[in-house]
Amino acid sequence: MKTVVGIINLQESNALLRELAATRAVEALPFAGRYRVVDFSLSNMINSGVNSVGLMLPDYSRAVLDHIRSGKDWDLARRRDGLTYLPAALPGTDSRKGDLKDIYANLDFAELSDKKYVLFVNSSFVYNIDFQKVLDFHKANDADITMIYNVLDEDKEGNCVTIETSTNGVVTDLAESNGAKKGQKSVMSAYLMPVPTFAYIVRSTYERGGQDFLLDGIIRHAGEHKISAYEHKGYVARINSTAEYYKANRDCLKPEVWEELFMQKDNPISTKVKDAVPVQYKEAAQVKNSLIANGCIVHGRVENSILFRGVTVGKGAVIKDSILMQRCEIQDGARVENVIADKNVIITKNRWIKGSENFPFIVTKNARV
Amino acid sequence: MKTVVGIINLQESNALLRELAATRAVEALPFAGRYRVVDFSLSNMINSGVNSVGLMLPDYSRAVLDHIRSGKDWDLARRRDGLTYLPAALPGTDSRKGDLKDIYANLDFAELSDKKYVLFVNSSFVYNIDFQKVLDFHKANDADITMIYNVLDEDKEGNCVTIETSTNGVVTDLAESNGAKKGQKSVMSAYLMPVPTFAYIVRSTYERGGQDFLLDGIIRHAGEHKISAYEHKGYVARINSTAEYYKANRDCLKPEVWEELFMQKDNPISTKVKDAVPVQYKEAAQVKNSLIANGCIVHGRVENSILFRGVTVGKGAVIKDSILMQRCEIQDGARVENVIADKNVIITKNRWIKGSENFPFIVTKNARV
Amino acid sequence: MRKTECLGMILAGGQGSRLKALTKTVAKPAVPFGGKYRIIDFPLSNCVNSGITKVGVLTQYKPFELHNYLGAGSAWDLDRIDGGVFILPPYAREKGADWYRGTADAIYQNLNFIDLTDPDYVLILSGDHIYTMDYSWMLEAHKQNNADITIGVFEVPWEEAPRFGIMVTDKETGRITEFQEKPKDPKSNLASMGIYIFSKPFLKKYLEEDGVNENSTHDFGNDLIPKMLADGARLFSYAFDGYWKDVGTIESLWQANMDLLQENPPFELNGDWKIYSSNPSMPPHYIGPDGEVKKSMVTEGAQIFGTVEQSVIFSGVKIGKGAKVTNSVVLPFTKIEDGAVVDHAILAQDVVIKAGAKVEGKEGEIAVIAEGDVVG
Amino acid sequence: MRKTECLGMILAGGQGSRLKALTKTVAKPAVPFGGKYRIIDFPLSNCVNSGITKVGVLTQYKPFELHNYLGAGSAWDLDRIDGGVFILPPYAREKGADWYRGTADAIYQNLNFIDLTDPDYVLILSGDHIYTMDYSWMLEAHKQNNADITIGVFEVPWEEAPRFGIMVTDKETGRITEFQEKPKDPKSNLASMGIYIFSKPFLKKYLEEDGVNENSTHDFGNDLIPKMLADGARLFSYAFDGYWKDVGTIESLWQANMDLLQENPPFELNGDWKIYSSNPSMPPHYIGPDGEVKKSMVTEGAQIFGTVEQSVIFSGVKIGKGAKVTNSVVLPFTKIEDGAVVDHAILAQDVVIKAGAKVEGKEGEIAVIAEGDVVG
Repeated sequence: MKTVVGIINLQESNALLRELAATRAVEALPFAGRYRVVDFSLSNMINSGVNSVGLMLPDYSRAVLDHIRSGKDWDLARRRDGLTYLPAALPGTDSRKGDLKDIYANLDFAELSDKKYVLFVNSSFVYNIDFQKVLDFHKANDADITMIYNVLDEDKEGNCVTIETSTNGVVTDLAESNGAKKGQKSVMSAYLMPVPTFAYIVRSTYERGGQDFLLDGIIRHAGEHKISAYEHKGYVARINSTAEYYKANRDCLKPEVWEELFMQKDNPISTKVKDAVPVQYKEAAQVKNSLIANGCIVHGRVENSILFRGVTVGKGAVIKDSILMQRCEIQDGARVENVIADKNVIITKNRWIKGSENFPFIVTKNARV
Repeated sequence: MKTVVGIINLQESNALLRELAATRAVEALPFAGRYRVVDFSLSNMINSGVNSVGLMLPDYSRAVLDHIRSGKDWDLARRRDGLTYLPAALPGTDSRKGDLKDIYANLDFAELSDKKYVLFVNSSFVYNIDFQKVLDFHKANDADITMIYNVLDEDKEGNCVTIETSTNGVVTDLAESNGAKKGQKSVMSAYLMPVPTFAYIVRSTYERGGQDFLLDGIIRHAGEHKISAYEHKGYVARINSTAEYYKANRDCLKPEVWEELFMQKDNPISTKVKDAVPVQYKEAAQVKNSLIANGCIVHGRVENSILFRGVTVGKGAVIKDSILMQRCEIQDGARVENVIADKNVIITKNRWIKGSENFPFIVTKNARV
Repeated sequence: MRKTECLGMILAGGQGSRLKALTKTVAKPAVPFGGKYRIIDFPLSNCVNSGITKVGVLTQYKPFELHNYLGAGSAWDLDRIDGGVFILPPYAREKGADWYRGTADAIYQNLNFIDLTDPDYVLILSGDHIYTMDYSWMLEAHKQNNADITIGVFEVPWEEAPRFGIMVTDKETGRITEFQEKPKDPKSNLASMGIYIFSKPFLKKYLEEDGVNENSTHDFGNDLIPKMLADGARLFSYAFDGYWKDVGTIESLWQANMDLLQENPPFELNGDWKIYSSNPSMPPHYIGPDGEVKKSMVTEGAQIFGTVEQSVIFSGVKIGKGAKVTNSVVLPFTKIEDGAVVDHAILAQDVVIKAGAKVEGKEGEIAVIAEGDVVG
Repeated sequence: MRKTECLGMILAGGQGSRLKALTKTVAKPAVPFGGKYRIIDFPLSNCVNSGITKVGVLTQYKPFELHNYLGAGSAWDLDRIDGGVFILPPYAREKGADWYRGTADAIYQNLNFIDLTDPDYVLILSGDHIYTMDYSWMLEAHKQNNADITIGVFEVPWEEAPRFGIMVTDKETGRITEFQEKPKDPKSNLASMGIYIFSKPFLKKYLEEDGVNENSTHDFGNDLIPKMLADGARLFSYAFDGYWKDVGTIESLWQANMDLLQENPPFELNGDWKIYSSNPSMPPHYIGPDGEVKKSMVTEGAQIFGTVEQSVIFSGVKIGKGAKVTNSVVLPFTKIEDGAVVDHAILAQDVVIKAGAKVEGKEGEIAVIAEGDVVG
């Protein structure tokens, strides 16, 4: 993979995640108790041996910059290669929407690298993959472009790009639609292609008024290229809506998903290192089927939930089917069910709050309930 | 200085430096053969013992991000404290000009720190200072705000903020004017004050429509505070125009300035570390009164000039009174006088170019002459 | 290097033979403690939190894992341009090579390092005590007393005093008048904590004398302190009254772990006085549908399907269905299979307790399973 | 740790007694070279550039400055999460403590480290040679030959062959048929470069035998290679034809520095094959109004008011007005005052040559001034 330069696009739309992602990029969303969504893209790259990674910064970049810093925690703080930040095109220079103008503005990053291939990924997917296999597949198929997909194990809502392939893995149809059915092949927004192909697509599409890399750059010109599709058979979650976010987090409560995502010895998911003490379980603690991050103190009951760093659960408090982000405080006797609480939320004594399975109740940052 | 949080403002106007600073912040301008202007602010902070530094990013942030990364080269990559990037307020949320909206957007950085004082500096000044002395002075004077100034050793053009002080160092008058005379006290855009004072000035000024920290925040309300002024007696250069940039670079050719700025054992100016081989002087090399950075290869003549990393000077080539940035190539027999050449400029064989003392000829990045 | 006010020197060369099963592959200071820490995290974090940013770590016994753990010191914010952690193993010189012959000799052999950092004071610490302490106050006292050496002391019950080095002091001033090494008949109950602040020229003088003295055992307690007292030097005590534990034996190491599990622990891992540690990339721990965890500490990467009570569980530990772990300390990546029972035990790293097997110790006789062993 | 294909081990414990004046405070691999480098930068950079990212550095003699220089390896891009530089000094075990008794013993004592990194191949290097070499090609040859050990060899003039360890090889295949240590009557002019690639199980087997053999001097050249040949193992040579210099003597060190100053140097410091090095924060060097510099290398932080010709000038060096430095190597922070003359010399660090003083050697008799000395 030394011949591959990675680009991670953090410029995705976050319209469907408004409450959680209003002032941070989707990729900076906390996930599974201690991670952020972008950790998966970064870790997948480095675990696969991609040593040079460009990060296209979102509009709200402070959380991402603060999380990633030099990239040291992902082994990307290097003298040669390593991490490069690619800020968005200056506002005002171009009023077009879409990610293409930002890719265009940073095209020199890929072109001036000494690499042969670009691996371009959008980062709002959660999965653990070895991209080396994708490169091998790409070469074996002699493809112009290889895209990664998974077969849906249930129906999806929202924008989906689905493909059809011939038996040898060549893409025969490629379409964007609203929603997709179980069993369809859904594109995971990760593309591998030679640098000149990437540069040609970006440049020719942008200079003819295109706005979106996938729609305008690839789908509209699919006929010009030999596009292969690589199936990722493991766990995949897409985080495009609050419901998807809620579900993906709770999927991590399945031991097989937890192990596949996080406990692969050669493919660990790295994240920003923080000091936090081990979890302290007190006398009356009762915890079932939950993920608990360091720094928590648990006096009460926790079930089917995910607790991020530094959450405290008071005496007699009950947490069920909920996600509590960093430093939430659930005071004595409070009860919380089907809730997503953002950072630093305080649920005061004996207070009860409850959402429903598909519409979790969202408590915004720093709120005191 | 453990009680001080530093903020470095990279949001200054660069109107007067158009050719060199069109696509990078003034603070990212290469300086004195291997530095960038921002290195002085960062190094002064860390040498003085300021361990927590916020960096207000400019619009064109890629060069700055790439230069500073984690802050490791300035000893600012820490677990506790260290470097924090403060991106600009989102465009669109506020159409006001000036730096105040960005300071306001990042005010939590200072307020949530556990420090007592803010040291707020604009970074387009070159000097080597121990801020500990400023803090001692501030306390001894029991001031609300302490600003740092120097006494001009010659007339200045362009916007200047000058002050008058009583014998005990209290500011009695504070005014912005176009140009200032030798002997006047000129503010160096560095301010020390308690965090609450800083927060009060920023918040009250911004919320009443103010745009500029110095003009609207401090000058307009000077009467409300006891403002002290600390004189910095060493070398100071302000970089607000191409002429000032040219002069400040050439000042470094004076051994006493070179030693004061760069060779103080306890106050070294740090910069991004790069690998470059020692300079190779060949048979016919003739070099006088010049600063030559590593990675250069010199066959020809160099006088009163500054060569950045990786410049090559061909056989019979002559460089006089010029500043050549990274990787310029002056081919055999070429002649260059009173020139500022940006990165990667190539002056082809036997070509002559010449500017004048006050209006150096500027060759833009990647040009081939 | 720039001038240093106070240089820290941590003696981390000890084999820890009384912790045998836990020091098969690592030096004592690298033994894991408290769910995610190692013993040396405590003196190191104390140094950093006290503002001491140059620290020499003197190693000798199986130092590889310790060296690797310390790395450049970034976990403790000690990867500094001018400062940080300096690893000081024994070394060869023009005239031969010596192992460290005692605590004082270890420092003596590194006088060139001390000169290089040019400190006014040298703080000497052991790498095998669990406590949180602000050395800057002790340094302040040292300066105020105009002392040659200040020794940290800790009040122990009178009946335990015969197990310690005891300082007899002037009650008013704290000046040390007599030193009794493990006295049958103690005149005081102030035990030395093995924490010394020396004024540097004074230290250098005594070390240079001791270094060439063939009758010396080169130990601070045995040789140097008695000599300093005899010479009438200014020795002062500095009393510490927080939590302090020498974890040199299996029982005391176990007890110190259990102390963390009290409803109100005798010292805070969670407070402002941060204990820094190297953090692996591990997911939050998972507690299964039938898991039960009480009065315990559990860290990232663990998976618990059974019952845990009054225990400290390190990262990567897996506890199977129906397994029961009580009053125990389980070090990283150890597996306790379904239905196994572990009580009053310390299980080292990478141990496997097979399904249904039992490891049962009792208070005063803690069971220990050595690294990599398989039981049952 | 993850599995490693090829682990690098650099023998950096040598005192370098023939470089005496330059190794008063540092081990030979830490001796400065070429204006800003230290000797060990070459094998380390070769490793990194060859894709070898786990490297053990075996130290013994005065290792402090070397340890400090290496740090976490960030200068060589070796501060990696899974990999990097591992410093391996001698250490104590349960059963006592041994210094490294020879090159093979040093590796033998670190077999536990080698097992931990789990490599297929082990590359063993010296820390005192100047050269740039892509070890990945040599590894390729090792695999193709299905060799047990591959030894880097270098063609020397026949008259010099008696000074080296000489490999007699089969011309077709490169297989080594005989080894002659400093032979009076060499059968070949292929000298061993002290670069070995071993298949790991093979290395381990021979080291374990040699480690307990009391008649062995525990040296690869003296003991292991003859034994392997006698046993009929598959030893292959790998011929290197670039620039290679053993800088073990003052003359050869001086010569290697001078080699850099040729109009077309025999090897490139400036090319794609980067030599990494720790970079201090120093401004570009300054050449004064009357300075004259020709056929020389000068690095950052130097100030030159006098004349420099055919010399290598390190950082922080100051050369006064009218001073003349020719055919010399001047190490960091040395001051040459006004009017002084230095010719055919190596001046160590922090030397002062007083105004008007002279230090003059000649070819074959290079003058050397030791660290910190003042002349005149």
